[in-house]
Amino acid sequence: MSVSVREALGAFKPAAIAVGIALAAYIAGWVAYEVFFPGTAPVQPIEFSHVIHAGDYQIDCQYCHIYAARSTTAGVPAVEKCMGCHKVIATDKPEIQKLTDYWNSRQAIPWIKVHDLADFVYFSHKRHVQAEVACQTCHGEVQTMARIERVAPLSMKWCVGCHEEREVENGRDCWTCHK
Amino acid sequence: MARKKNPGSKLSRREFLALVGTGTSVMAGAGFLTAKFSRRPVEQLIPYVVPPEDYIPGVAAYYNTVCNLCPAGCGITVRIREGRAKKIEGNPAHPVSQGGTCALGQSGLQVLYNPDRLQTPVTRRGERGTGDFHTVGWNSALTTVASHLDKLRLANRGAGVGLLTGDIRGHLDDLLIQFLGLMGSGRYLQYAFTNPTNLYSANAASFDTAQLPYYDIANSDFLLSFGADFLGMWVSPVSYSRAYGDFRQGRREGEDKGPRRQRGQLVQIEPRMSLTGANADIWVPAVPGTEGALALGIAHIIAGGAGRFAAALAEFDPPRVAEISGVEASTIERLARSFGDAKAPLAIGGGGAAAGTNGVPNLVAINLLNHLAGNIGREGGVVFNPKPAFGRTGMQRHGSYLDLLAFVEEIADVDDGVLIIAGTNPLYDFPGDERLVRALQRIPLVVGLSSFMDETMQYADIVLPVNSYLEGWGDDAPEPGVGMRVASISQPVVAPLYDTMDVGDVFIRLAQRMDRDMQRAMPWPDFHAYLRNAWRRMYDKRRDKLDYVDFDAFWTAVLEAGVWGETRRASQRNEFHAQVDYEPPVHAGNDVDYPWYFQPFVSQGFFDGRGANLPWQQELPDPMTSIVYGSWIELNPRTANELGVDEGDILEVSSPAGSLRAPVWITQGIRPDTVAMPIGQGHTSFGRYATGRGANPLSILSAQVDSRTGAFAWGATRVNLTPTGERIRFVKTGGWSRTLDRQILGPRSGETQEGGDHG
Amino acid sequence: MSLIKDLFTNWSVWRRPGYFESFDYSWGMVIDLDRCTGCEACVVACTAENNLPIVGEKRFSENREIKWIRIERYWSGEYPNAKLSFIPMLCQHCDQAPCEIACPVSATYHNQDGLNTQIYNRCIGTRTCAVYCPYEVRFFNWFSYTWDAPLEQQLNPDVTVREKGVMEKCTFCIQRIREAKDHAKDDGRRRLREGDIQPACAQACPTKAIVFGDRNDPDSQVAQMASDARGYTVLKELNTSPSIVYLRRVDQEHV
Amino acid sequence: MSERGQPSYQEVNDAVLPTMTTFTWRYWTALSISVTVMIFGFFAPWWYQLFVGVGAAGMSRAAYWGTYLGNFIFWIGLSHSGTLLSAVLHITQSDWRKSIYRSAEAMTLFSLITAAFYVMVHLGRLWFVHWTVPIPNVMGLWPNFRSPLMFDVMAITTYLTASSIFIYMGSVPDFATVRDNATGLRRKIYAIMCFGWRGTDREWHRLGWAYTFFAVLVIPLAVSVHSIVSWDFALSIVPGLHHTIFAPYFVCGAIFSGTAGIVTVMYFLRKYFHFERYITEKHFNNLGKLLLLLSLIWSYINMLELFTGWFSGSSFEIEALRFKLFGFYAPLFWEMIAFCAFLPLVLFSEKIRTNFRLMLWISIAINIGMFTERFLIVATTQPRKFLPDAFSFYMPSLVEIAITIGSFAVFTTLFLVFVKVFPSMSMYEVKETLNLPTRKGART
Amino acid sequence: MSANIIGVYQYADDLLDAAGRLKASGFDEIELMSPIPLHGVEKVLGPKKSVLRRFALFGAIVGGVGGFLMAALSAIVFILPTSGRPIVPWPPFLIITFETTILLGTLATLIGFFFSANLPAWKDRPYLPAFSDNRFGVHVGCDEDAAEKVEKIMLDAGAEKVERVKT
Repeated sequence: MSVSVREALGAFKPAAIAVGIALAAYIAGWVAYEVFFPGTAPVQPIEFSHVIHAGDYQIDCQYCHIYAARSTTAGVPAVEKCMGCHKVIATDKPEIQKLTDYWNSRQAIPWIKVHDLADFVYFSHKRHVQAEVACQTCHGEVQTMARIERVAPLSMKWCVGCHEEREVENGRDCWTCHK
Repeated sequence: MARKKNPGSKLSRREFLALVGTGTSVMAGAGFLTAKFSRRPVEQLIPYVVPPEDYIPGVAAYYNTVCNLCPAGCGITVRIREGRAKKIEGNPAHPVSQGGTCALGQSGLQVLYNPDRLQTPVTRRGERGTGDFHTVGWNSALTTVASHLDKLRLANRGAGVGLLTGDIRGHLDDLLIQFLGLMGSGRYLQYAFTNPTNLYSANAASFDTAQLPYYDIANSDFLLSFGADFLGMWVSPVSYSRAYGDFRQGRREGEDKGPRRQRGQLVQIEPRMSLTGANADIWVPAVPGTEGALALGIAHIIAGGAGRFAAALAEFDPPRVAEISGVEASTIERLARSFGDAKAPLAIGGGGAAAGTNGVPNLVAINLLNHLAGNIGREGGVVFNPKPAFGRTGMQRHGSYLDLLAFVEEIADVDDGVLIIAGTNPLYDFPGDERLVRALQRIPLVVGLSSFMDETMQYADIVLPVNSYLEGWGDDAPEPGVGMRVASISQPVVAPLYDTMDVGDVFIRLAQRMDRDMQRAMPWPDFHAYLRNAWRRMYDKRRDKLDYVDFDAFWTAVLEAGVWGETRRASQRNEFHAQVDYEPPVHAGNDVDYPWYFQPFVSQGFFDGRGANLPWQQELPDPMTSIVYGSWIELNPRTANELGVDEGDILEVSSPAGSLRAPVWITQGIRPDTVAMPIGQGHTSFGRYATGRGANPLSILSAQVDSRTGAFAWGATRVNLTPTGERIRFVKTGGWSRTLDRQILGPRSGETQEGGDHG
Repeated sequence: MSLIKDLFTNWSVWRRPGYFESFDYSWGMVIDLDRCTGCEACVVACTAENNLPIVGEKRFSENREIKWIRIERYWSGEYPNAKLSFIPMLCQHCDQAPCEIACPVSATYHNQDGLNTQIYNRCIGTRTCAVYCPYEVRFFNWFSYTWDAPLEQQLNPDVTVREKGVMEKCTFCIQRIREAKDHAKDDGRRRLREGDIQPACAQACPTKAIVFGDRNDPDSQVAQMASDARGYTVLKELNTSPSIVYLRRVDQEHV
Repeated sequence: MSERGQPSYQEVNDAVLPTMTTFTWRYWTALSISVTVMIFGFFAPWWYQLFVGVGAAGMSRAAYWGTYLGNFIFWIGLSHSGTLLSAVLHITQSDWRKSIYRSAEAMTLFSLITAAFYVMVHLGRLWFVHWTVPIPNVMGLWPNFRSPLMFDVMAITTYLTASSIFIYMGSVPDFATVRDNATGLRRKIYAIMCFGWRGTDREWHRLGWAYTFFAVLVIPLAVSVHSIVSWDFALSIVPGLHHTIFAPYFVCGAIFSGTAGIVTVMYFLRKYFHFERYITEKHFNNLGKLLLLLSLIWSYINMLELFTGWFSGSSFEIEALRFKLFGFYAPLFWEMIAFCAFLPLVLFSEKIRTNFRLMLWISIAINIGMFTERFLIVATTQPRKFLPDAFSFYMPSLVEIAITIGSFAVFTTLFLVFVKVFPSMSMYEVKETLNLPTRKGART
Repeated sequence: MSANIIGVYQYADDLLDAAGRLKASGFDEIELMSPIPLHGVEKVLGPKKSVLRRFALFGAIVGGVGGFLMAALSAIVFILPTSGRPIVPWPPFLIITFETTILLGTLATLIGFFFSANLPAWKDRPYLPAFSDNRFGVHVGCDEDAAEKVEKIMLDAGAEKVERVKT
């Protein structure tokens, strides 16, 4: 007839172990998904490489993302834009042929959005470009990315933090970024 | 084949491992899946195949065009984002709207994006009126019509072709005339329930100019309005409202005139308080149809027995007028005095005053007041418009109710006649007599051009879907004019949503499908080209006066401005020469069986009913009652007591022509001997938002017409009311309608709010 | 630690009523009831600009309509001397707004432009602000509303479509203010000019009864009109100090 | 204490312990019924509401708060006698508390939990409720501690924690007793639950102190909690809610309904667990007096509220008052007055106070009245605020009614579980009230 | 190697008597066990004082200060002005302070209880189930050689029985 708590606890050891294992397994499964299917760097319909374009050939960002300085959206280049060069350049490459197919069938390329802000967020590329914020500040070292990857958390804290250190006018007012 | 174990034995090692294994993997799977499904769904970035030239995504573009939801012809500016119309705003440069809009005009977007729009041509399959249609291609639809017309034309029987439209102005009007001319037919009639036919002819009679003058309300200081709900939806509400603002409180800072000293005073004479009545300083409830007598009574006092009209006015001394109109003699004298003393008095007649069998005499009598006040062509008075920049005036285009009946019946009488109906819906806003329907039934081929399957289209054989006014080309010379010659172009602000085309295009395409000389006569590829040509001609005429390098520059400039024309107001004086006399109104139904005057009124949200399929208008609280989604009948509290009914009780409203049911709304703003109902609801076929909602007061009106013009006298019917015992709860925003002495409408005049922290 | 230091070093700032020494702009309105005819153009304009839902007859009958600006009507007198007065009622953007303290998550607060703002995506739907609001100008999304296609193509991309369970209200068309500031920056202007901004209601008003502007700027039209003798604020006794000044309708009995 | 002479320590154990282990068919039916009602009356409608939106409830413009908050106040109120009473009586060392306080505190706990449920049910976007918790987050945002609702969050969490500790610590020695009379797994569980309690002089001494501290802390807490709940309303400027009297009004009303609740619970414990020897006329008599006192205070404050409302002469207050007294919900108002102001007056007679059955009915009536009061507070004030044009009306929807009924089932279920886990009467404290077994005592 | 002796009594006064004698004869590791809190133990075994109150006080103070800081700092870390009130207003934050004071006060007291009452009993301790029912017991820890003496004292004081327990 013992009053020891530890001894009493002993009776629940197997159960505890079982639960522990199950939990571990659950977490492992979760992590596995994040590792094998990273949400931050999805596979795109065409293996477009910024390394070649922005890196090797030093093409200016706004040569393709034409609206960045004028509008809220930076703008994904129209298929026509791509074909402007790729009618002649590297036409033999399979990825380029994919592009050509899209163009011939007048289809838009269904790129997968990497930097996806919630609908209630108002973000203006124009303001940031005109404030001479480098694209890399938010988009990471794009010119080194064979496949675009999201490096910034794009969390509110992150945005506001930057606004603070740059002392943006009304940079902390909710309505500056929410709509 | 599970191995038998003696009960209570522990798991074997293998079983244990298996258990652990499965358990673990199941949990891992669960984790995997939760991770998968807890993630935000992937969004795609769809680029353009070819980048758009005319706009930048994410940046708004603004296009000027013309609103045609009502005949006023306001200039509007439409906000476009990513090629979609987002918002309609008034065009500040346009002399009619001057930057303002009305509720209906705002809802134009829902005409464009209406879920019930007709998307392809359809042809009738079942009986007429059953609404049983099936879709066909443009090609076959046009060919059918074209070949039919061609046959008639070659057989010189083109005269049997008739064209019935609503309000079509500008060069489209010319195009249609030309088309019919080529067909060898002159049968072209415009009919709109709200068209102020009587006002035209009254002005013709008084000042022999058949037009709607420009009422310079802004600069008037005493406004006497006989039934004209010019702040509601009468004729040109936005420009009148704009003027009213200045009439009350003078020009705003920074506008062309400084603030005025004298606040304009408004007196509204009408049996049922309209929106204008609510804003009036004095609301004078006169017996419906007796406004003329009242006007003459006032004239009698002003003229003071002298002048040209002494004889005619002699008998209209206040007591007699009071007895006719039910307005106390004292009030009449008061009004007369103030009208006489005012610097710039102005009398406007319309609405109920013009909607009796004696509409024209009433309006003439009211014109007399303006004449006596000597404000014709003067600032703050009645300014007559110069001849419009192009096109015919309403009087030439529009037919009265009788004209319409005759028109349709004639076409029905010629064998294989053709009736083309565009942009009007007579079967809705027509009195409850069967003649029109019967005539329609007899016409072999009825072609409809419309965006919606409305009541009239139900009787068409072929319905061709046309562009909404935001998708198509057109031009307009506003009517009533603004005292100067202006014109505006309406341009497509968005690409057509569906496979639709302009009315003009339809006829050009028809012509192209007909024989050679028809094609030669109408050579333009499309209506846009026609319009450009027309304007090029105008440009060429005035080239020396205009400083543009060439026509294209001019054209672009007009498109950008949305309006083009003079900026100086003409002041043309017309002499008043008409015989004034009072003609008592005739009402259908005797006052024993039908004790109450029945006054339908054009509702703020739906105009003549064309707004009823716009959800925003359905959810727009009626200004006077705040009721939405339904119709009602307005009773004076005394009337309600007589009938022993309360708010929401449903009444049977019966007239000599028919009967309907409507719930009671009790209001202080109506004569006890009068009941009123809003027009606009009670559609039998007008899309999901309008169909089968409320009742249509027009359907129980007897076919009374104006004695002079044959215009539909929609204010000349009497009704009887019988409670049905049923009741409903009104759907409305308003709760209580008394302030309970709370500081809501501000301190009483004279006092100011003490310690006001403002200013 | 630095925060704690901040707390005590700037104590006077944290104790200052209303926090702001002065607003950058203090957006305000003057509504001239002598001009207002109650035509309700403003109501539809607001609906169109701010993606207000079409709630349908049933919801409407349950008092669940959403109209950021509405026309209130008050009768006085009896027939035949009955009078009807209109007053447009919208969020008064009170400087001492009863609604603001109510929110447990600061979804509504007062910003540097003197606007009483509502952050839809922060709202958790306690509806306290609406209960505290004396003007009944806060509206709750009792359901998630949808638009019959293709009506949704009209929706304004600058304004979110609110989800169920979210409180919403008049924002003085803050998306237009933002856009105007954006353009001003493009033109290298530090401040907005009179007339840069017009809320949908003021813009639509055919009688120009609604005037919008910056009350900080003494020669702005609002500032001048607000000092009119007819000026008053609704329910002044509640001491909410609204940003909207009404000009009383002149009642002229003797014509 | 009881007419049949004192029970011995042994008898106390034998009276209480079996109530935890014996499962009668009556118990099972009660449990199954309440669980069913809980699921289909409470959780199912709630789920539906989460799915379609709060519009499933009858609230609308002007009446933005409805039955949910009414219930919320009611349950918070009900929670107010248990812990508070028990604490007060502990401080004042009145022995008669000892046989009833355990179940009273349980009542506190469970009605609090039910109340907490109602906060959730009320929310428009429950899935963001964690934003009201002050924890660092990716938004870098914090709750607004200036909001009365945050007072609520803090107060209720504190109250919940404190009173659960209070009831648990009070039961530790009894858990030990259970342990010593149990076998197998059950024994092990209780061995853990009682932390290996042995009843040494040291443990007793510390527990005594700790318990006193808890009591001292809980009393002001309990008072603050309902004051804060009242401020949710009083801090608004809504006519009929914006009253300085509200805090005392609520607190007193809370204790009132709570005490009535105890009487109800006591009746059933006594009847079905056969605690006749421990729960006696004395208890009912004392509680009866308390009820009487509270009812008098309550009526007084109510009169004050009405009077000030009328005397203010402001159109707002008077309209609100008029609607409350003579409007659509007037019958409910007068029912409340009848049940809470007039009915309790019969408690002046000791005969009635000591009549168990009558006390049961009276206590139930009082709680019906109090529930009505809470409903009226939300239903009659908001629809009559400031702008007559915005006047509206509030009528609960089926969902709200279902959830209201369901919540009682939630409470009952929790309680039914409780009586099997906790000794529903504190054994050691009852023993304390008996004479200490001494040789002297034995000799005489 | 020490011994643990438990004496079981039916009567409380016997127990106290026994405790007194044991104390007198120089044993200080004495525990009394009873189903109810016994009064007058201090008289026999000398006064007890516990750190409990300090815990409570400390917890309350920490709670108070912490609560106010939480409110104040979270208000200034992201400034959202409301209703023309200061960012750090007194009345609301005092309420928060009050609540947290109580909360941490209670929790600290709880910890203090466990600490000072030396619970939970992790290892096994000398105990007999009867002590939670209707028996009183005294437990003495002493050296092997003194055990006899202890038992004698206990029996003299009227113990029903005396037991030696392990640990």
